[in-house]
Amino acid sequence: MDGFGVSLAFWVLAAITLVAAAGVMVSRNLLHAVLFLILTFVGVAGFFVLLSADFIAMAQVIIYVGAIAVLVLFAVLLTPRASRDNGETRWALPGMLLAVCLAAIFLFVIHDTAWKTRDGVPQGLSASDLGTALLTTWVVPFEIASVLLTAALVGAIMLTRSPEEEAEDALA
Amino acid sequence: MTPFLVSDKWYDIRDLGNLSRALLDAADKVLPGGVVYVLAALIGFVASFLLFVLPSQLIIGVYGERRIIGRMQSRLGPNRVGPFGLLQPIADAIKLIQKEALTPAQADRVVMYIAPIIFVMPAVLLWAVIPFGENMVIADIPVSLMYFLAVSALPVIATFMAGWSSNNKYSLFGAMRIVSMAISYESPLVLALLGAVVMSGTISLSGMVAWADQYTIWMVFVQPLALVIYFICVSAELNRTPVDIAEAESEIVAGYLTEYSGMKWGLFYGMDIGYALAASGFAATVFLGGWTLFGLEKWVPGWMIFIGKTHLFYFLFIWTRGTLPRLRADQLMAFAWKFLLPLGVFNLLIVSTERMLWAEQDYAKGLIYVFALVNIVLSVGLVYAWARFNGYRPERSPTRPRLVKQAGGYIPVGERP
Amino acid sequence: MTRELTGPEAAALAEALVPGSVDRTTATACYLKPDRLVETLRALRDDPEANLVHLTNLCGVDYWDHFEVVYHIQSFEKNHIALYKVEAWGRENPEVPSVTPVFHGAWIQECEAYDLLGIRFTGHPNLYRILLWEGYPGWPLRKDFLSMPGGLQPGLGEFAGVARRQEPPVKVIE
Amino acid sequence: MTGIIKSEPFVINIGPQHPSTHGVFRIKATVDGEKVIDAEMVMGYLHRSMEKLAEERTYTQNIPFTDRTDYLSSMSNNLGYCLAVEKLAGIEVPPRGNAIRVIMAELQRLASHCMAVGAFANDTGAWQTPVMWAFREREKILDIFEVTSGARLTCNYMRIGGVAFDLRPEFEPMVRRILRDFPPFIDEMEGLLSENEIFIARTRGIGVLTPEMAINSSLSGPMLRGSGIAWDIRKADPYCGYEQYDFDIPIGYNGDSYDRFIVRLEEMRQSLKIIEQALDGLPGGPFRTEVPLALRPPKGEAYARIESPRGELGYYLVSDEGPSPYRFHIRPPSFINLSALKEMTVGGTVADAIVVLGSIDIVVGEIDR
Repeated sequence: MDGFGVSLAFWVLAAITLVAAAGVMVSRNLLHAVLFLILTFVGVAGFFVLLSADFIAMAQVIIYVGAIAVLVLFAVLLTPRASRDNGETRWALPGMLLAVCLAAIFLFVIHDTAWKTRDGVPQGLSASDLGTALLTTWVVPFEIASVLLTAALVGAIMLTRSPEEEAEDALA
Repeated sequence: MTPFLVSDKWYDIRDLGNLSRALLDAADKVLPGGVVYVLAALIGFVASFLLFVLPSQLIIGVYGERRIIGRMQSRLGPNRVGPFGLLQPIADAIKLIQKEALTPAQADRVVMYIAPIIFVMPAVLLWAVIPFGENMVIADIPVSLMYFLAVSALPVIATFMAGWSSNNKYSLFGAMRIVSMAISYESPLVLALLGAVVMSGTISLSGMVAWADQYTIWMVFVQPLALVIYFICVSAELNRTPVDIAEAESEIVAGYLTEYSGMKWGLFYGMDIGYALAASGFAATVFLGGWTLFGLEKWVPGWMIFIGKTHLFYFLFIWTRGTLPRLRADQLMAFAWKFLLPLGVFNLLIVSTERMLWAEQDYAKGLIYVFALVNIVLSVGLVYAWARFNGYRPERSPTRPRLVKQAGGYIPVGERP
Repeated sequence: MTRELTGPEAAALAEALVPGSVDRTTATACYLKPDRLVETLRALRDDPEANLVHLTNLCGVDYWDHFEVVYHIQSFEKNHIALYKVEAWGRENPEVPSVTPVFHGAWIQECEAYDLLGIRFTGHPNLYRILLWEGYPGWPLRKDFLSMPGGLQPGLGEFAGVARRQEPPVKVIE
Repeated sequence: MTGIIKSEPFVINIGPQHPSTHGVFRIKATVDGEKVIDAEMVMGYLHRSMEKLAEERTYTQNIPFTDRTDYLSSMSNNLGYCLAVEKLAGIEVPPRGNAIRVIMAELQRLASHCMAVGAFANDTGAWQTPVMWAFREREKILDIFEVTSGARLTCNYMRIGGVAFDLRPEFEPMVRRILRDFPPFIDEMEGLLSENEIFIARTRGIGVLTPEMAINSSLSGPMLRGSGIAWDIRKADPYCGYEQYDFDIPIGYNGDSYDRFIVRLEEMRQSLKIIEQALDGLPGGPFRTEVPLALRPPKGEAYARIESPRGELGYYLVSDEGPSPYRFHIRPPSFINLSALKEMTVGGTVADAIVVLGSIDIVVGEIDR
């Protein structure tokens, strides 16, 4: 996975992702922000493909673009006056300052740490050994994560149960 | 994978992959460094699009669907334009192109313009991973099944964009419905395909085709329930008739497509059928054993067998569209969460136990047929038991009214008139 | 065959249930007093003997000096149909009590009568012009609505072409 | 969804131009999410004020008006009006005229119910297939009308005192072909829809009408019979010699949209029985008593009614001895059947409101007159 084509692809993808991320911040319309967010997810998936970790790239697209983005869209549907122009808020200036400080910290950290770079072509992570790793060495965190997710799912359903559904169940 | 084909010569039409490889090798000697990749992608795209997507999708799909549904409704269907009406899709396309594409005043112009593009792009991307023959596949990536699921998530977002941006109450209804349906039908779809993956052991489509050929059995016999769930979920994702609530003509005029006209609408309409064909191509590869037909593919070219199976599956979509009425939105959600999801989980349970047993017998060839029979019986039993557990009794109410001789007042149900 | 109750029979039924409700009777119809109308119809509906439960037809008629609202009410068990009428004098603001509390189906027919003839139904839950729009000038079905220039009156003379030219006759229809 | 999440209701127009309002008829539905909270009807787009026009024309000139009120069953409208005038003027109709009138009215019921059943299936989403089958059969009936009366939709075939022209020789074989082709079509339609799980899920228990509410809202026709009330004017108050024919009244069980659908299907079978009996015993002799063109009925009033495909179609005529009726009032079944629409749709979803409207089977020409 090296050569001219790959590095060209990397820079194009990097540009798209950064522009989309900026778009999420800058856009005045909530829906545009969400669409830019989806574009960033796809960009990140592109990076995984470049690292030839194709299972994770596909998982990224399915989970983030397929499920989480759709849920965010649902949330957008329910926020009143979602597509009004919410540009001129009093928090613009402090927000900008905070962003600059954070950017400075990140740049410093990135510059300062000594990244362990591996030479040669990064060998791909095939799905089968990912599966065996998940279910042999990392089985405990995997199970805990799934339990946590189901708890969250049940909690969400309990939260949004409307009064009449509760009344209905009380009767049954 | 045992070599199927007798000869690998470039003139062997049974597998056009050899032809393209010969072309690429010749070009590689001549052209500089990485350009061959671009050429390979180009050939792949042109070949797949021109040879398979365009004829099977536009001509057979649009024309075939309208003709077959016409015959179902005892009318002829398009037969005026060109011989037997074959040029009808092209006539439609030209008509739509020269039609004016309106954009409502308060509509979100940019998002409304991009929506059809986002809707069309995945339709062509889907064909990249589907194997038409031994090495006739553009991108034979090891995760092609997941690639298919990933790419089929994009049209949901495109339809939402179309629905939300056209600033019309009916479109908002359509957008709300498509989003809620996509979420509830995504999980049973993945579970159904997981059943197939567990049984065949790979998540690459060509791997599944090889498995089907190696054990000379189609996945549909081993996994009947998975195919049924897949069919229902895919017709939900694609808005096909028993589940086409996103653009339900009789309720919300045309759902998210209300404000679209001209070629923008044309793109949505054409690619709807494109997705249906891609989904049936995918089902043909996973469940009906792709381009292999128990050894017949040595004589008949593989990709012809594959197109036959795709249109066999596509006929199912046309058939349901021609006959079934439409379910209500909340009934659909309940059906997905309360019926399809648990069935998917049970199916997965059964399949993984069978896989364990099969592994102990180190994948004996005969055992798979036993599993097939067991699975068919189990599936029917499972569906019936879960429906009864869910409190569903088959409708025993009378389908004929009571007949009365004398005119009079109200006659309660029990009483004889 | 559906037995059509004659005027006196219908009046007898109404008088038996609500004394003093009948204004006068003719050969085919029975005129009720407007103020006792709702009470009488409710009694007729609930009485098992009369059993007039189904308000089939409700329409208004314009007789130049007064308006008439016609109620055809029938019974399914007894298979008979009765004809009751109520008069509303005066052309500017004819008032008739609404029977919607007794027969739910009356609301739509009363809206139509109000819309086309201008008969106001007091006690109607939601009286609005159902067929025409609110700003429509006048009431179309009234006899003097289409008063053409030169005093011509709508309606035919001897033959189709000849327009009738006469003053509005004061006629009392028996 | 109304629990934590605050979603404010908004008004949606199931508007005059809508694929399933069977014409220019509008429901202003206030909707919270998918649930309908309030439904208000807006009508009058097709109001031609026929009752005013009728006062300007002679009794015979009014017959073409009645074709245009319920344009899906023009024969029944003509029949209702002619019966009212005959009752007002005391005119006798010869037996052959009565028999032809019965055959024509029942053929018109078949054609109208084809339209109703097909459009109702289309409202539940069965994409045009039942409608196309129904129209294919309806064409055969319209051909018969064209042969006998000269027009397919607005036939203007009945006259005061009988029918306009006598039956032509090819009438009989065409009707025999109908009697042969229709039963398999009705069974086919029943096979496709009545036992269809999705159709049952969409129509069973939707738009339920209790018998008390049905009677109190002065409904008529399949709406009454769907709720189990055995009321059919052809049996209760026979006109045109209906008492000679043996047929049944189909009545439903719990008054929902499904019951009204199966009642209409059964009514089509009963109409076939009537047509067969009427055709076999078709008497000879004159088909019309001569009536002067400028008929002047005696002073008085008359209310006559028939069982049209949509319900009780009545004509209330007041005469002042003039050549034109003093008051001409039509009792429109579709218009009055809508009085219970609000109670039936509130509480369901938008999709249910469409199915309920389809089960009421309205014709906008008759609503707005």
